[in-house]
Amino acid sequence: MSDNELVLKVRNLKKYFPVKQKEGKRNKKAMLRAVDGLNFDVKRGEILGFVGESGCGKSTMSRTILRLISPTGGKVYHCGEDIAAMSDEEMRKRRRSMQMIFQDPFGSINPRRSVSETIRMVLKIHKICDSRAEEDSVIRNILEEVGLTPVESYWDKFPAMMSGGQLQRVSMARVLVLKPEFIIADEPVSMLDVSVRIGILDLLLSMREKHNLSFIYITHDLATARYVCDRIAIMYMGRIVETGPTEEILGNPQHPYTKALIAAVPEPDPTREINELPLKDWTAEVGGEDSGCRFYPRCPVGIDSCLLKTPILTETAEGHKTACLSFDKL
Amino acid sequence: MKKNLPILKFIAAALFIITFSTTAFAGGAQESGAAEKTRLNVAWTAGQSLDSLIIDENWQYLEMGCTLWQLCYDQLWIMGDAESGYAAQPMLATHWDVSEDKRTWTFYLRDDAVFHDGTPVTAYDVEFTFEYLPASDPAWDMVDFYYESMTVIDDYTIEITMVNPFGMPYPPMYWAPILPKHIWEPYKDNFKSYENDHMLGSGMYKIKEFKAGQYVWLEANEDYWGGAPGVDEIVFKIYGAEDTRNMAIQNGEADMVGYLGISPLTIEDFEDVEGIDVLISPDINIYWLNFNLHQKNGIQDLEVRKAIMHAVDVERIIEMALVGYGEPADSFVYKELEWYNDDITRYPYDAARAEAILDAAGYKDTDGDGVRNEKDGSGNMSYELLATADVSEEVKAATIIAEMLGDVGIDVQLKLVDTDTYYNYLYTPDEDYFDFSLSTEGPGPNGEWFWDFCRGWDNGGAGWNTAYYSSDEFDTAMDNMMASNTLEEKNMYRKEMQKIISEDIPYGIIFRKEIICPVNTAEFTGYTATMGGTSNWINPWSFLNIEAK
Amino acid sequence: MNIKFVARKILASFLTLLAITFVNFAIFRMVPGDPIRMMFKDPRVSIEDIEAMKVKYGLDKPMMGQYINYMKNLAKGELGISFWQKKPVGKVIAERIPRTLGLIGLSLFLAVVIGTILGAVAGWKGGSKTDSAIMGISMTLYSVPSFAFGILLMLAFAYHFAIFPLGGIETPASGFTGIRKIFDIARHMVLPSFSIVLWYIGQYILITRSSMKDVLSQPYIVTARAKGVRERRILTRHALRNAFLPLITITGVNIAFMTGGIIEAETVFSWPGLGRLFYDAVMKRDYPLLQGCFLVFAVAVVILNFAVDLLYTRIDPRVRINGEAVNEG
Amino acid sequence: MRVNSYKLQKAGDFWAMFFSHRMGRTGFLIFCFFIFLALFAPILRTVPPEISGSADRILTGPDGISWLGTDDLARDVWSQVIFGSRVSLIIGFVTAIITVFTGTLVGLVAGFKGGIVDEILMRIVDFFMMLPHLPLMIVLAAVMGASIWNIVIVISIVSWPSTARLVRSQVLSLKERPFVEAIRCLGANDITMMMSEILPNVFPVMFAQGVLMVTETIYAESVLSFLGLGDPTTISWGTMLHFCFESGAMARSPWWVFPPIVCIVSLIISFSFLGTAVTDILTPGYKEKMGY
Repeated sequence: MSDNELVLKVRNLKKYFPVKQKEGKRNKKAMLRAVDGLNFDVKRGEILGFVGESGCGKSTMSRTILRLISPTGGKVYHCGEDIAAMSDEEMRKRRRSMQMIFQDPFGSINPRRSVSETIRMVLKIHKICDSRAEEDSVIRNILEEVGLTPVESYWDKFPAMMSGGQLQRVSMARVLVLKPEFIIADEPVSMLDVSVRIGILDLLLSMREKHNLSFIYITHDLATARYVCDRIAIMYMGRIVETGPTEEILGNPQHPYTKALIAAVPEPDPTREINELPLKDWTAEVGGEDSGCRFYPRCPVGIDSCLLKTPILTETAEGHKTACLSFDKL
Repeated sequence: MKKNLPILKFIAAALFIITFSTTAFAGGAQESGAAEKTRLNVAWTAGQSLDSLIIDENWQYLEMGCTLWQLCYDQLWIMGDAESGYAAQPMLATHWDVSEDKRTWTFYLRDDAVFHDGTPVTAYDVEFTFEYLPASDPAWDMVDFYYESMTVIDDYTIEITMVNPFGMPYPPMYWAPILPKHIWEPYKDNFKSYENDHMLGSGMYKIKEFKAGQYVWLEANEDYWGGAPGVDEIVFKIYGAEDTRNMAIQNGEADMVGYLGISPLTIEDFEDVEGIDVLISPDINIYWLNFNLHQKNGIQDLEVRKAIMHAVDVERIIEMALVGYGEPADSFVYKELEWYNDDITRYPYDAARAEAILDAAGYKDTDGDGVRNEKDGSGNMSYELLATADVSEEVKAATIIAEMLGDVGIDVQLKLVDTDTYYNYLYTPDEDYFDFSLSTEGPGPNGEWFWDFCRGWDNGGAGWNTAYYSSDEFDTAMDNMMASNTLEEKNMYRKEMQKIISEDIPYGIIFRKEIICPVNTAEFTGYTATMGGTSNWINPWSFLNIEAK
Repeated sequence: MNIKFVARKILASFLTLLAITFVNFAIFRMVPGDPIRMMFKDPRVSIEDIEAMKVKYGLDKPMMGQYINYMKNLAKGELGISFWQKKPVGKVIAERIPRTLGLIGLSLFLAVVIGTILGAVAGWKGGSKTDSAIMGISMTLYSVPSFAFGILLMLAFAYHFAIFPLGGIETPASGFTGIRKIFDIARHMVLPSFSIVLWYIGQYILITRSSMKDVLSQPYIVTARAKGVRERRILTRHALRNAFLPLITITGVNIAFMTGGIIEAETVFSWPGLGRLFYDAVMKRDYPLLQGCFLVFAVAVVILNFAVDLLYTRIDPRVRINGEAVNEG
Repeated sequence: MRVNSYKLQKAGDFWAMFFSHRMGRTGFLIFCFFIFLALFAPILRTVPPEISGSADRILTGPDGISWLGTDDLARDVWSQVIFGSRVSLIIGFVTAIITVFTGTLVGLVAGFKGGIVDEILMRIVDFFMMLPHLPLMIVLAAVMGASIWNIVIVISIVSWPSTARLVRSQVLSLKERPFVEAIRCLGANDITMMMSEILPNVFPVMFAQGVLMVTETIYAESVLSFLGLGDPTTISWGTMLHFCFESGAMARSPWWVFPPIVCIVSLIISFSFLGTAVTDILTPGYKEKMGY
């Protein structure tokens, strides 16, 4: 596969945060390994889902990829170019093609700007249009595209007067107006009413169809991931523990953590027996050891060597990789 | 609220008890403690107060300094009051002789004078004083002390030879405290290194207690050679502001005010007060417009100065700024004195004439903005009038002068600064901080030092000469006056000098205030009003003559 | 108490002091005109005398040298010689400090006590008529300049009713000793301290009221009420204690502000303290003295701020979170 | 002060809440009264305030000719009061603008840039806040000389740090808000982010600070004038007081001393009221409590 087909290539991406930790009477400096050695590719037109509990490093990963925060180590290539090597100004321009939709539609839109002004602001930042009339027509088109119709009734509305679903459409509009190649959608529906979620997801999918966009779709919710994703990566404490095509992962999970996640999805059928995997109760400790499996303290099937050896992703089926030393024992 | 009320009540009650009990206690104590002695309370404002007894220029320039040392020390002779025609009066010196050339003066001291510690006052103390006091730092510097040699003839006789012929009608060596040699000897090279806490002299009063910024408590020197004074104690009290000081007089907390008297605006407040009389005397200070001839503008032009003098309505200044308590003046010499020249050039108020002079001299309003332009058309006649912001009357006078000059087309910007900055600017006319200023000084009847104001800069006159004035004619007249040794000759030159100044107008003399002093006449008599008020630097007489009724 | 925290505070205070000395040094080099010439009242002073004086005061050296000199003298506790009083500045100031401290102490005590009580009442009775009355009064008091209070008090109680003296710290030439002297001084203190108190009281009322209201809306007060704790106990045990915290901070922050009231009151009532000295030094353009007074004010503010910081950590457990284990919070 | 900008989307809401706030209304009325005086000063009184009158009208009490009496140069006190309101308001506003501008700039840069820039700027701010204000003002005024613009400068030097600190704390919290990150992600540069995203949300703090500064300036000017460090050549309330104290006739001319004090006090009160009202309205929960 040529680099051109790969919209995003992430290699050994790391982001550590320094934290203070108590040890007896003294403070010890330690590192919180929020993202710890990620490797993955995103193909053109593909939607890659990242699934994991909150705090597993999904959001840090997305911010690191977009260089909103700088990585501790590793490389991010966008269309074959290393974004870490770019100057601030180059990066600013590059943002036109790498975008993000945020989780909180209420907070991520400036409350002081109306819908049209919110989008116009983006046009102005990148100097996309030459005249105000042109801006108006671009804004009108994009609003129609994201389904905020009739456009006039939304034109002058302020964020506080709109619902979460509508705001998320505004968010999408202001991203799409830049005609990006690649978008990270960071839990775009988690704060919305269940009733409007499907609409947003459908919009996402139709955008993919229309513009051949690539997405990273971040969620903690397997159901929405299944609905939109081509491939899924399961994250646990900054590492990918299992990755593969969506149906393969959900239908044939290998990693104990994935199994736990799937088991935890509530079933609408009350009569059905819940196939629960007993995870140990454990509070994550920041820092931790360099080697060994991070899931070990909670793992129901862990073996001694899990403590010593860091599991690496190993292909178990076509495109299906798992990072577990004991998966074949299950 | 219910729970808190008692606390509030308690606080209120406590405060009430504290304040009123202290009031009653302290107030009552004061009366019983001080009843037997007669005490004269003199009220000063903080700005005039002496806050250290260290001998320095504050004894010469601060009003309270001038007054205080005259009470604690004796001088060789002092100037008489108005009744005596300001004639020299004996003090430590009972009489004096002068040689034919008016240069060698012999003073004969009284033999019954003793310092507060009992040591007799001798000619050696006088010699010591005049040798080291003018050399102290900064110098106690007066024309009176420019002597060539001093010889102590015996314990009570001293002969002093002056550099220039001196006097007529006054002897030299005026206005300096005679210091006890045995106390000051160790500090003779630096008088300021001695704290002088007791002001030990031979004067009529002794320091009982001195509190900087609060009060000075003087008690009578019972052993004074002239007999004990008429009151047992004098207390100089210091008040924060003029208003407070005035209230103190009205309340009976104080019996007279210091030096400068009260503002004429407040005179009505004292008129109806029982037991208070208001004494009014002509001021020792003379006010003038000080033209900076160093400025390269119209001020340099005599015609402009003439016009300005014509444009200033002195009567109105007196009416407005002094509420009528003042009189016009036209010379550095007081009208009362023999050598006042009646035949000088005067510039009566005449706005039309002022405008005519300016028009004729070519200062016309060429750009039509209502302000005249300089002769060469280089801009408006816009001048800065410097005045001190600290004296209300002077601010008002300057304001009115600016208004009046505005009426004849000269724009005047007031530059009101604090006194120290004012003098700093004034005494450096070559640095051009001002165009003209409202200035004042008090020459006193024995005002020989005053002519230095006009001594040309090129002729060694820098210093007092604040007008940057230079006239060979004047300098010659002044030298002649200094060298001459008869009163007639001196007076001839003095009149000539007045005439020259009135024609050249480096200084446009305009008015003289009146000093208003409210005094407690119910309990005391003997207040002596002279030129400059009931007490000032030439007049310690009130304190010497005061008596309890 | 956390040693590191204290050490950092000490270092910060020290650096501030250093910067203050520099500002203090620099401001007085900006003086227009020639301060040495101003020292000489006699204009005939010769150039040589001026130069000699410059050498004496070290003003002939370059700026940096002057600053080093200044710091050296400061380290020795020498603040120069007052132009006006001709005494060492340190000595002049030292004499005034206790008088000012007395006045500040009394005023602050009264202001805090009365202000806190009224403020607490207003906050407790939030929205009531009592509240609005106290609020209105305090905002008005807060808006009146301290010197205006001084003048009004003086006109009323020293002039018209003549209950209190017109000014000063004691009856001049009274010769009082012992208890009489103390009462005499107390009597002189009443009006100046009240002119300060009236002004500060407004501030303290406003602060206590708002922090009281803040505290009252906190969940733990609601909980306490729900549990049926008696109102008085809520007020004294829960509300007041926590409402005091911002009061201490504000006192700390406002210490810098407090010097103002002192200068005004001491000037109106010619209280011979540091404020009056400062005012006189300004009026007489006595730069060494002015410099010395300013330094004393600044140092006092830094030290008091430091003290308040320490006090605050003692009282508010949250500040100690980095220090020792917090169990009582 | 906590300010919640969510509640400020509609100007109309704000003003409606403002006018229903009793203090806001009162303060605004007093303020308007003074603005009216300042604007129409020449019409309200035809006597120019700086021209002296005739000698027989020196220090006369209020009468038909001079509604508030005359001063020691027979100048009309009423016209001085109304013309003085111009000077007082102008220096108040100019100082407020200077301090708020400087303070906001410093606070914005410090809060936004963070790191060493923040550290340095905040140490400077701390230092200035640590200096005793009135003594510093007095010293500066004494050193710089008496002029109305020097007073503006002096007060500005002393007052900007508190604004800087408040703005910085606002910026720090705003910086963490998602919409700021979002706009950065959309490609905005630092200047755009500061100016178009953060600054508008700091306006309420700036406004409140500006109001405070106006009052502090008027107050400080009166104190400096009282201490004899005001500008004696410009008529303001402070210089009126100054002349009154200097004349020595304060005790016998209440009509001269009270009007400027009353004006100073009521203008400060009006601004305190305005400030309190704005603070109340911007406090989270106020809107809900009042039922908007």
